[in-house]
Amino acid sequence: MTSLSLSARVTDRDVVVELEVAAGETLALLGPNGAGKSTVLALAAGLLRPDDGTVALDGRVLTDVRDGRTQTWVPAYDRHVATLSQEALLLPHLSVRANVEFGPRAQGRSRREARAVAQEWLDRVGVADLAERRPGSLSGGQAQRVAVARALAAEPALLLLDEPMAALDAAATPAVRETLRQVLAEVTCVMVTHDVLDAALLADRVAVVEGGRVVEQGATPDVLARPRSVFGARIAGLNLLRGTWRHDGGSGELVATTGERVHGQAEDLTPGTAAVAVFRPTAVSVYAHPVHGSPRNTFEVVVTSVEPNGDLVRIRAGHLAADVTAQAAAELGVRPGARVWFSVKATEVSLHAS
Amino acid sequence: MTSLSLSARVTDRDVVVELEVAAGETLALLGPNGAGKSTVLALAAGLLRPDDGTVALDGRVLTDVRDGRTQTWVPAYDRHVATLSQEALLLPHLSVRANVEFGPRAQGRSRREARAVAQEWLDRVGVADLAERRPGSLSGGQAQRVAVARALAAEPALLLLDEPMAALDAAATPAVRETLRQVLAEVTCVMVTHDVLDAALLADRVAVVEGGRVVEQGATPDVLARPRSVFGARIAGLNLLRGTWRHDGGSGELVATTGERVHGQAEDLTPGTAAVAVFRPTAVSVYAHPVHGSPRNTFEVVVTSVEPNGDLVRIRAGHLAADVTAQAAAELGVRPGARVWFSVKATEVSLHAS
Amino acid sequence: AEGSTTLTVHAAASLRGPFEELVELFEEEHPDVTVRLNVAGSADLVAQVEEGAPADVVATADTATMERLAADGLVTDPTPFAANTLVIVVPRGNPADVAGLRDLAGDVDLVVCAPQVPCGAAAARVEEAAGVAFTPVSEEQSVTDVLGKVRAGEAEAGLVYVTDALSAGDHLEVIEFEEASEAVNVAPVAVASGSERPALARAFADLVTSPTGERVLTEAGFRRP
Amino acid sequence: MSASSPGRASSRPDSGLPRWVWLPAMLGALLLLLPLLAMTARVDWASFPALVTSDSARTALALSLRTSALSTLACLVLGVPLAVVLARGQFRGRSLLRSLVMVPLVLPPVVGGIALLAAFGRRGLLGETLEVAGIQVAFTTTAVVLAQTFVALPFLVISLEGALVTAGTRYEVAAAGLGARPSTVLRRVTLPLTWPALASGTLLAFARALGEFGATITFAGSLQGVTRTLPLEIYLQREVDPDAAVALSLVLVAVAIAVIALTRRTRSAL
Amino acid sequence: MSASSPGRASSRPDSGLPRWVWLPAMLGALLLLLPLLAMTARVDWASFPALVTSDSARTALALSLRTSALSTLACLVLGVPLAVVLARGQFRGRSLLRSLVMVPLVLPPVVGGIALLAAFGRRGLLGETLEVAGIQVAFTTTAVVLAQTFVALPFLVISLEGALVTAGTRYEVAAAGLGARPSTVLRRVTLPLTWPALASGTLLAFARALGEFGATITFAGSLQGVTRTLPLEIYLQREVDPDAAVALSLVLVAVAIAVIALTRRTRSAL
Ligand SMILES: Nc1ncnc2c1ncn2[C@@H]1O[C@H](COP(=O)(O)OP(=O)(O)OP(=O)(O)O)[C@@H](O)[C@H]1O
Ligand SMILES: Nc1ncnc2c1ncn2[C@@H]1O[C@H](COP(=O)(O)OP(=O)(O)OP(=O)(O)O)[C@@H](O)[C@H]1O
Ligand code: MOO
Ligand SMILES: [Mg+2]
Ligand SMILES: [Mg+2]
Repeated sequence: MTSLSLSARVTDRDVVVELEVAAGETLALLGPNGAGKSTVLALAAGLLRPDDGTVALDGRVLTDVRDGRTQTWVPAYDRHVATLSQEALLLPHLSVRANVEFGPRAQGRSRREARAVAQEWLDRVGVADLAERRPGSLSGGQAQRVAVARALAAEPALLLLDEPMAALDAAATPAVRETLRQVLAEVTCVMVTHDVLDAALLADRVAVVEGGRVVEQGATPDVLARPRSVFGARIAGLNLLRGTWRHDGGSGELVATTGERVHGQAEDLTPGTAAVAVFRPTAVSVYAHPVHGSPRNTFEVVVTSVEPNGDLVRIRAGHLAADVTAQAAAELGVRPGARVWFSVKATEVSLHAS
Repeated sequence: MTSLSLSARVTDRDVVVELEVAAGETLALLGPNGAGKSTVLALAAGLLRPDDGTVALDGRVLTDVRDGRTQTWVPAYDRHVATLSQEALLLPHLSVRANVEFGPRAQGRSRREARAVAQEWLDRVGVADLAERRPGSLSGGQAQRVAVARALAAEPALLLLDEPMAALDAAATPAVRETLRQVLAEVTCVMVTHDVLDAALLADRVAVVEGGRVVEQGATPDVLARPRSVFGARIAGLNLLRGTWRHDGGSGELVATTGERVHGQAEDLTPGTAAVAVFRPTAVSVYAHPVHGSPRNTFEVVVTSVEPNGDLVRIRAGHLAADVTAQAAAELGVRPGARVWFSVKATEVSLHAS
Repeated sequence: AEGSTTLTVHAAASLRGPFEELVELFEEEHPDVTVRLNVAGSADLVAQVEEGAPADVVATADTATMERLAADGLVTDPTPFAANTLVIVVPRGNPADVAGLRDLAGDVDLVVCAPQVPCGAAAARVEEAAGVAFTPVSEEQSVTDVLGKVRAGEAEAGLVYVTDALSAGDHLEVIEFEEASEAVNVAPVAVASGSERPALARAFADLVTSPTGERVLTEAGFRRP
Repeated sequence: MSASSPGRASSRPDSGLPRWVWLPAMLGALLLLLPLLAMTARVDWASFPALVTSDSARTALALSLRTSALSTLACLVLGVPLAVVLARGQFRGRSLLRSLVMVPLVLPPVVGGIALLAAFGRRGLLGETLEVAGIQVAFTTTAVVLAQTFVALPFLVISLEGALVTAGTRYEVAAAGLGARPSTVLRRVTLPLTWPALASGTLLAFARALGEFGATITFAGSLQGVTRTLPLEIYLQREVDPDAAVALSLVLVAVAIAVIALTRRTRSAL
Repeated sequence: MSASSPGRASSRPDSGLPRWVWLPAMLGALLLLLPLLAMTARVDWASFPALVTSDSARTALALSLRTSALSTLACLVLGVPLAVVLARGQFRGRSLLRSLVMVPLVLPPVVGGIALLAAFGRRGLLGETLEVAGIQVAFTTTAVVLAQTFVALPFLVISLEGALVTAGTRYEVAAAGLGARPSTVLRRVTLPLTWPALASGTLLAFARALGEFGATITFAGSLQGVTRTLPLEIYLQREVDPDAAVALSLVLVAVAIAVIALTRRTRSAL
């Protein structure tokens, strides 16, 4: 059930990509500056014509260029693809509210309906108090939040996000991220991000782009936990545990399919539903003996590999990894086959529904 | 030895601020979206005339408006103030190299000198391979890096940075941050950032802006470690330890003025120089007994206070703090006066010169 | 008052003054008729009638232009009704001390009409008759332009129709000269072939050539043809 | 867009002007203003009211205003779509069309009149067709409107097309992504965004129509109350009463200034 | 700027055009093109070469090209500073000055000629001053250049000023922050950034100067080789040989189209 399928070559940017996104799925594009991430979005949005390639959305061919000759070219307005880029691009002559109402109105919904939809999104993104302002009098971050509300109110068939949270303040980011997470569960989405946490929390799959090529792609846990690409390895290597959320008594825990019980910073999770726990290997402490202290999560594991990772040492134990300094690794004397305890604080673990 | 002194009221944005920045100092402005951070920069750059207020740089009055009447107004070109905003604003008709050469050339330096300065900055920011390109053919992050090089090559008396790293990829951020850190040591700078780590690593002092007012300001360690403002508390509360960098044998350590020895992720530090160690309270594990494991840093402390912090509990012990879940706090039974061991992995500690 | 019948009269720009008066007289005599007067340079008039402008009566400033219409069969029976002669005009104060035609050949900023337009053709004839050679600083498009330059003091002398000189009033000084009689421009009036009210058109043409018409034209400086 | 543009005019960010530019700038302004001033100085103010309120002057002014209003309307109806097509359409020969459409702007108006006669005159290209249809164009008020539209249309097209190109398609593309059909984009995004240029283009077209002389006299003739607009009246008055001509010219200058000032007001209001 | 504008023309992002705009757009184009076409159809091609290469025609064309080139130069020297001052200067009366400077654009050229006479004529405002200085303007080629500059200058100013306003001051402010003095900003930032508008403004001014008729005949007179430019020659030819007039008009149209096409080329090259 592929929703977006894109395969294109743009010669003068040295970009050759092939991507598929299933319906309702969110694909995160990671990669260094100039890798070609924005180029992929432009190709999907119909802002850039490839030298060769096709783009299809929900089975409908949007772009088809063969050997430089355009066979099919659906203009941007007919693609139902909304782009949210680093520039907010709010219509300067309309109020914030009218900007958010624009999508529903343009799609023929009544004034009343449009107003209701707009109000809902303004509330969810936390800018309802700015509704009557003109875009020109907003701060950078305020404008970006309104742009988020506007894109979501339009209910596009495909949502393209180009670093949508770069301009948000640190305190607002979690709220907006949570809003996006809820929305993205329903919509097909390609998201460019520089924040691996966004990828981990929002994306079902991740593609790493480097030098105009997709060097790696796969399910988010796989790519982030075991990146095979250079760039992936530099920024990712997260621990991800999938399982079911249980709530007995006090604080609830995730029971991983692999058996671990994980405590963490949970969002509103419903007991019994599927969930994922994410934490960085650098947050994992390694002990030669079991310890008791504040860390909620202690896993008894057998070391499968010890390998250098930058100036640290990555200790792998099955599907879990811990990064420690070379000194610590030496002192602990870990080697494959050793039994150790991995410990991670609940405050370092993010939990979310999957 | 005040370099920048700014005191202004902008009525229609409800901004009333007063700030001083010493020569060579870097002030970080933190605050939620729409707080007035960009407004402060615009006032200093001469892009916005206050309804009332003065701006002086190195003793020279740049703006002086009293009761709406302008007494002094030095135009932007005569302020020696370079602004680096979220928009790169590279001159589109010049090559990347010519853009970076622009400042030195405009200030009358020879073609040869300008070229050398430009080359140096292009190298330091990591965009030397783009030197002959036109800005129009750069990706968002590439353009932003060139803008950094251009601003620094101009050697302004005051540097204003408005979220300069928002568009950088995660892998490039540390390198650019390090470059900025070296530069900022010499130049007077006001920097807007949403990343508390940038503030911790780059700024000497921090001001928190909320609702158009400076609600808190002071030395970075003080503000970040013990924020008194609502916004500050939500994003900061870092542990900061000042001391001297020592390097004996393997990996070096910071000997804090308060006695602790701290291992961490060190940049190029010279033994014997002053340094700061920064780590988040959520990264600190708390134990009722001494433990031995991968964490390099264990501090034996006496709890001074236990207070709720969001849905966590913050355990303070003198100048150090640890955030743990309520459950963990309950199990440990910490209360003021208790002796506990704070443990933090070296991978979670940033070390930098101060 | 707007009459039920409209008569369209085309007249050369130099005839505007007297023709407006004649139109008024005609409308008094024919209360149910409204006369529309189209005034433009003779060449424009000819072009417009050739292009099918509605026309009942046409009056041009010289016979040559009228002949172009007659040759195309667009008018019938052109009748001369007035004559116009050239005079010298100088700005008030006569800065170049022009006394007569001979002085124009000297070091005087003279403007005349270009030989292609009627008043220029007349000037050329005068030049020949008097045996002098003008060295004009400009050969203007129309009498109006000559008058304008002299009035503005830009030129020190000009050759124009006496009627135009009169209408310019006391902004100019007028100097008459003998050879003027060698270059009389005769203005003809004719009924347009395409007229839908030939009788009425004839009546207007007759008014122009009648003693009343002659009186009005003489007041404006024209002479009998 | 947003945070970079400070709100108050007094605080418009600027990078300063080199001193020396003032000299040639003021010379240029002088070259343009001195003639208008000198002309004003020539007016005989005592007789001014009488001159400009004469029957023929009032008729001419009324006709001028009426025809200019009509041709401005025609310019809007034809010119806005034409500008949009030239700026946004993608078709072969677009840049040739763009050049051709600008020609009347630089054509001596009399030549324009000749060309209009060649097209719409009785013996013109469309003359017979029109005649069969019972439509007489030349030498009617319609001809005046046609002539004015011919010379004024490029003013509107050039203003709007330039603004459309400069404004770019970023906002339009954003709106399209939100599901707006092309007509919606045009109505709710393109035109509002280029409103200042549209307003100034419209008013320039109006002013140009108001001042039109050469094409009118050649193509429409000079019939009082039918085709004799104010500029034609001025031209004719010059023959008999140059003072009246100057006085009337001043009226035209005043109307032109009023119109342009209005443009600027409208433009800066946005 | 950077990432949002795809590099190739064929991939210009667009939001589509409503179908209906094509009808009025094509009507508008027709209104402008039909007359030119009809005029071309009238030309007697057999005699065309002889007509347009007659001595008087060649002299007039040469004079026209020479004077237009000179007045375009004058427009550049005076108009660029004027546009910069109007767009960037901050002084009282700026918007009034801006309106006044546009007046010649909408003035019937004959009225412009009257005004020029009032200012620079021998008895005009500056007449005596000039005469004392030994400068004779009337009936010289200088007068032609003056008249052409008067009518063409606003074209350059309006093009450039509009582009300056649209371009905004963001880049200039950035350059100033890097320490660039105002002259440097003007030379290295402002003018390069508005180069397309400057080029098209210059060439519009050239074309307008080339077509100038009314002000020239009123102010400068008409003497072969000295002041009789091509448009004057056309008007004069019409009195005796309308065919020649049409043929010469066509030459003028051809030069105008060439000039405008050149503008477009230059503009799109950037
Ligand atoms: N308009 C353009 N014309 C030509 N080349 C371009 C253009 N825009 C980008 N490029 C080049 O294409 C490559 C891919 O650029 P792209 O904008 O897709 O990068 P990105 O992955 O989005 O980077 P960033 O993280 O910096 O935004 C880069 O080498 C860039 O320099
Ligand atoms: N041009 C403007 N005109 C009027 N009000 C403005 C303008 N720009 C910003 N404001 C308002 O002034 C206040 C401060 O805005 P400012 O841009 O300084 O915020 P900021 O702290 O930079 O926010 P962000 O983190 O979102 O960039 C906000 O309430 C904003 O809505
Ligand atoms: O108006 Mo005339 O017919 O040139 O003297
Ligand atoms: Mg990008
Ligand atoms: Mg801001």
